[in-house]
Amino acid sequence: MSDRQPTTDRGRIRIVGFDEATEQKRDSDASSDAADADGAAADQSIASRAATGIESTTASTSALAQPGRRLENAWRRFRRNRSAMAGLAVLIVMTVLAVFARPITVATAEVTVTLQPFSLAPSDPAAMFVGPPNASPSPAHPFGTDWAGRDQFSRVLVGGRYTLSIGLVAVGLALCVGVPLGAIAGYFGGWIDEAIMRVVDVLYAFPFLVLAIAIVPILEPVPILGSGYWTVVVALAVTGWVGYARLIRGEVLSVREREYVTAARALGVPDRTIIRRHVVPNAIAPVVVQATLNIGTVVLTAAALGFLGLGLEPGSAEWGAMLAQGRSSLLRGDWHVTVFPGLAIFLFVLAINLVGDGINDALEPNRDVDDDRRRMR
Amino acid sequence: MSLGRYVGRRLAVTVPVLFGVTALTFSFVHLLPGDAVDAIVGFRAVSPATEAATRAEYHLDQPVWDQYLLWLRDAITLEFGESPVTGRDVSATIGRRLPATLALGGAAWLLALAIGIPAGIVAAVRAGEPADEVGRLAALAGIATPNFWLGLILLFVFSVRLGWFRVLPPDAPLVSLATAKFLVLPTITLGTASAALVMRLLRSSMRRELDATYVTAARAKGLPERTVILKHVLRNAVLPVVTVAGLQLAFLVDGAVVVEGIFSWPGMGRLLVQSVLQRDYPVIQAIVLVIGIAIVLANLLVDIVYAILDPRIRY
Amino acid sequence: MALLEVEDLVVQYYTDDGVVRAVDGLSYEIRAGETVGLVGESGAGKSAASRAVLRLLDGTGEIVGGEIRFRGRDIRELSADDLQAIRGNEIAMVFQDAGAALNPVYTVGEQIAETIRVHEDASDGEARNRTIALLDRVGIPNPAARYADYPHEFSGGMQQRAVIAMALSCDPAVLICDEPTTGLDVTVQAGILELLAELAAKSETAIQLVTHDLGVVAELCDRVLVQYAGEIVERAPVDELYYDPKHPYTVGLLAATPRLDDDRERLPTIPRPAPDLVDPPTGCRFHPRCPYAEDCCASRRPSLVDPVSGRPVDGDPETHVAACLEYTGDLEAGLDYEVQIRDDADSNCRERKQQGEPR
Amino acid sequence: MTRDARLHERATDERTRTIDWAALSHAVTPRALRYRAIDVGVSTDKRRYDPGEPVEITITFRNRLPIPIRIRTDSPNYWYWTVDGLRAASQVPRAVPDRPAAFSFTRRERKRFQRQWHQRMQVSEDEWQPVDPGTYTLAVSLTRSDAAARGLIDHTTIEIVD
Repeated sequence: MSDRQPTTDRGRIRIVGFDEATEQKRDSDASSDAADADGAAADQSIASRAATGIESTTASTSALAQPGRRLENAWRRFRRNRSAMAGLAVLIVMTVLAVFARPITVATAEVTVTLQPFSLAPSDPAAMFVGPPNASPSPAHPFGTDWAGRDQFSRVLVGGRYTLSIGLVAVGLALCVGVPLGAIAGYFGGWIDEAIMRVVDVLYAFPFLVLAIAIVPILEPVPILGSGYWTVVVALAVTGWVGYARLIRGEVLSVREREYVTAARALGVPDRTIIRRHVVPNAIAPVVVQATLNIGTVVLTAAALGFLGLGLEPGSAEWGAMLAQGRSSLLRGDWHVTVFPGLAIFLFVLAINLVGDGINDALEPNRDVDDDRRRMR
Repeated sequence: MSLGRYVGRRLAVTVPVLFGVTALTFSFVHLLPGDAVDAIVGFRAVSPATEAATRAEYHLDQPVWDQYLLWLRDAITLEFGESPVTGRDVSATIGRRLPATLALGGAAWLLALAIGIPAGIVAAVRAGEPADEVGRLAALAGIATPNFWLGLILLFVFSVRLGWFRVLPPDAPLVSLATAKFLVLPTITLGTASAALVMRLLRSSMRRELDATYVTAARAKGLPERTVILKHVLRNAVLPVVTVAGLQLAFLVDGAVVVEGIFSWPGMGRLLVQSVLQRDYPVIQAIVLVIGIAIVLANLLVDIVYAILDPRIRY
Repeated sequence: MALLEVEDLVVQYYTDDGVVRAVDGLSYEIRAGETVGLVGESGAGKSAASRAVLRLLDGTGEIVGGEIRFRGRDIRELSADDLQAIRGNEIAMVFQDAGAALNPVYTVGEQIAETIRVHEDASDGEARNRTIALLDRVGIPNPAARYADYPHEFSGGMQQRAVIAMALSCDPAVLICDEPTTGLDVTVQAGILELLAELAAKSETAIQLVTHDLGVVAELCDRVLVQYAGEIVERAPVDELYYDPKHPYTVGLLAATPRLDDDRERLPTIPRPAPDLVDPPTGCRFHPRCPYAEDCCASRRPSLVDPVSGRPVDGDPETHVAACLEYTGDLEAGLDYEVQIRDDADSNCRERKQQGEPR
Repeated sequence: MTRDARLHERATDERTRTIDWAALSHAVTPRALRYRAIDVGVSTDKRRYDPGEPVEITITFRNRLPIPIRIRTDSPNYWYWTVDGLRAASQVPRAVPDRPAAFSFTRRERKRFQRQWHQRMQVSEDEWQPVDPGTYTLAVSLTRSDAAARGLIDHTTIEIVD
C-alpha cells in the first residue's frame, strides 16, 4: 500500500454542479415544493435548536442578556447559591442577636439617648453572681455560668458585638489604606510602585497575629485609642492592608493594559479620574471577595488576641477572652464555659467563608477562590 | 535564564526586604511614645546611672542612623543584651525556646502535609463521591475552627476526661518519648487548619489538571493509572500548594503563639506573649526579628523550590 | 485478518436532552502498513470514534455496541493491565494540540523515554539513547541537546514532532492521528505532513488519520472513510474519492475545499449546520442538507453499496462504496454534478463525468 | 458544542461550590415528595396537521420545589417520548444500557427540550413509513418502570387531517 504515489494534482480538481444544485434547491424551497417541504422544515428546526442550544430555563438566561447590570446579576447568582445564602442567614441572625442583645444608649453629660431599647439577653453580661458560679446549662442559664456566676448566654450574645464590629471596622480601615495604595502602585508603576511594594514585602514578612501582638504595646499608650477596643482594631488594620494592596496592584496591572484605559488616557482624562472611574471598579471584584473572607481571619485573630489577654480589658465579654477564662474551668471539668463562645466563633467564621465563596462565584464564576486565598492569608 | 541566575535575581530582591525587616524591628522601640530608654527599662523609675548605662548599651546617645547600624551589628552577632525584666540574656533565652517551637511547628507541618496531600488526591480523584463530600465538609470545618478552641476541646477530652496526655514533666528533654507523646495534642491543634487548606487547594488544582490533555496523552501512552495520577497530575497540581508554603509558615507561627499558651509548651510564641504582657521590649524585638528573617528566607526558599518544580518559571 | 477491525461500533454520550449517538454503527478495518483517512465535519464523531479505539472516551462517553478487534482480540474485553500494554505500545495516539498533550513540568525526552521504560525492559540509558534517535528521526535538530528541553522551549511544530516521536517510541503497529496539523502554521503543517508521509511510506506502521481537511488526506492516505453524523457514508481509495466522488456529502466537502488557483468569488458550502445527534434525521441522515434529496431519502436509510453494481459491500476494503439511494436505483432525478480536472497548461482540457442520468 | 459547554459549566460549578446541596437535599427529601416535585409535560405547536407537516414537540420537565431534586432512572437515557406507545416513533428497539442513573434538577429548574416528528414511523433498521391521517397520542415519560404510577408521564393528542 505504501508505495502509492501521493495525489499531487488535486489542485486541478473542481466540482461543478453541487453548488448549482444547492442554489436550485434553495429556490425550490422558497416556492415550497411539496417534495422538499418536510426536509426544509427539518433543517429549520435543527438550525433553531443549534442556535438556542438546549434550553434549560433558569433566571440567569434572561439576566445575562442585559449588559451593564453586573451587580444585579451577581446578586441573582448569589441567591441561587444555597450554601452562601445559608451563610448569609447565619450572619444576619448573629448580627440581629448582637444588636438586640442589650439596649444601646448614647450618653452625653446631660442626656442619655436610647437608640435601641430591646434586650434579648436576660441579664447584664458584666453582672456577677446572677447565678451560682460554674453552673451547668439549665433553663435559667441556657449556656450555664462562668467562674464569677455571670450568665454565659447573655455574654455570648453581647460578645457578638465585639466580634462583628471589630471584623467589619478593621477590614474597612485596611481597605481604605490598602486599596488606594495598591491602585496607585499598580497604575503608576516605576519608583512609586517599588517603594510601596517594598514596604508591603517587609510587612508581609511578619505573621498577621505576631505583628498585631507586637503592635499592641505600641498602640496601647496612645491616649485616643482608649479602652483597648480601638487598639485591637488599629492593630488589625495596620497589619491587614498589605494583602489588599498586593491583590489590587496585581489586578490593576492587568486592567491598565486594556483598551478602554488606553483610550481614556489618549483622551486626556486625568489619572485620578481614570483610576477612580475605570481601573478600580474593574479590579475590585477579587478584593471584595478577599475582604469578605478576611473578616473571618480578622475575627479569628481578634479572638486570639482576646484569648491571649491582649488588647481588650480583662473580663470583657469578648468570645476569645471568654474562652481564655474558660480554660481554668475546663481543667476542672466544666466544659460548658468554653463550648458556647467557641461555637459562636466557629459558626461566624464558617458563615463568612460560605458567603465569601458565594460572592466569588457570583462575581467571578471562573475564578478559583483558593488561588486568591494563597495570595492573601 | 538558568536556575542560578534566577536565584541570583531573587536574592537581589530579598536583600532590601531583609534590611526593611531589620529597620522596622529596630524602629519598634522608637515608635513608642516617650523616650526609648523608658521603653527599654520597662517604664520604671531608674537611677540616672542605670539610665546612662542603658543609653550607652543601646547606643541611644548617638544619631538614629548610627544607632541602627550599631544595633544591626549587634543583631548580626546575636547580641541582644539582657532582658531588663528578667535579667536574662536574650539570645540565650531565644536559643532555648527556638528548638521547642521548631519541633512543634515541624511536627504540625508534617501532619498538615501527611493529611492534606492524600486527602486532596482522594477528594480530587473521587470528586462527587461520598469520600469527597465528607472531606470537603471536614476541610471547611477545619478552616473555620479557631485553633485555641480546638486546643481547649482536645485538652478537655483527652487530658482531663480520658487522662491520656498528662502534663509534661518540666525537665523532659526535647527529644524523648515523653515529649513526643505530649506533643500529640498541640500538633493536631496546630496542624488541622493547615491540613484543611492544603487539602482544599490540592483538590481544586488536581481537578483542574485532571481535565488537561496531557493526562489523556499519558493514559494513551499506556501508563498505569497510578503513574498518571501520582507522576503527571500531582506534580503539576502541587505547584499552587508550594506557593502557599511560605504563607503556611506564617500561619503556623501565628498558630504556635496561641497553641503554645494553651498547652504550656515552652516555645517562642509563649515567650512572645509573656514578653508583651511584661512589656519586655528587647525580647519582643529579638523574637520579631527572628521570625521576620525566618519567613523572608523561607519565602526565598519556596520561590527556589517552585522554580525547580516548574521549569516555565525560569524564562 | 486485518490489524485493526472496527465492527458496528456505537459510542454514546448521555445528556439531559437525550442520548447523543456520536458514533453509530461504524465499521472499518486497517491493515498493516496502510494509511486510512477518517474525514468529516467537526461534530461528526470522528474523534469519539478514534478515542474509543483505545477506550479513552471523555465525560459520559461510552462504547455501547460493536467490537474493536486488534490482532483479533476485542479491546472492549481487555483488562486494565492488558489495555495498558496495548496503549502506546501497539496502538499509539497523536493528539491535536501537541502543546497541551505534553506535560509542562517534565522534559520532552523524559516523556518519550517514559513510554519506552513502561513497555519495554529498557534501562534508563537505553531508553535515553532510543529517545534521542527518535527525536532525530522526526526531524528535531540537535536531538541530544533537546532531550533535556521542556515543552515550552519547543516551537509548535517541534512540539507536534515530539508528540509524534512519543507515539512512535515503541514502534506501534497502529498510529491514530487526531487532527495532527490543525492549529499549526501552513509551513509547519507542510513539514508535519511530510514527516507523516515519510512514515507512511517507509515504516510498517498503519496510520489512522482523523481530519476535517481533505487536502491533508490527499497527501497522506491510501484509503479514505467519509464520516457523516456518526456513520460512514463513503469509502474509497484516495484517488477514486477525489476523481470520482460518489456520495453527495463527499461532493459537497470537495466543492468546499479551497484551491490555489481559485477564481470563484466565494466558496460553495454545504447548506445548514450538521444535524444534532440527539435526534438524527430519518432515512438518509444527509437528506435535509442534500441538494439532490427526494421523497424516498427521508424514509429509507441507504446502506454502503458498490455504486456500479448497487450490491452491498463485499469483504474487500479496497472497493469503492457509498451510502446513497442513487446507487440502489431509488432516485428519480439522479445526482447532477461533474468533476473537472483543470490542467494548468490547458484549462480547456476537461474530463467530464456525468453521474446518474435518469434511468 | 453545547455539550462541552455544559460539561465545563458543570465542572466549574462542582469545583467551586462548598457544599453539595443536591446530595444533601437528596438525602433528606422523602421519596414520595421527590416524585411529586417533578412536573412532566409534553405539548405540540398545533392540534391539527396536514399530512407530511412536521410536528414540533416540546418536552418540559419542571422542578416545582425550591430545593434540588434528583430522580433515579433505570437508564442514563433519562426520558423518552413515544408516538402511540412507540419510542421515538420507532418500532426498532434502541440499545440503551439499563443501568440506574439520576436525573438532576436544581431548585425550581425548568428543562425544555424539542423534538420533531415528521409523521414517519421507523418500521425497520433502514425503513420509515409515513403514517396515515388520524389521531395520534404523543407521550413523554421518565425512564422508570413505575413512571405511570408515580405520575412521571404526560401525553397529548394530535390529529392529522387530509
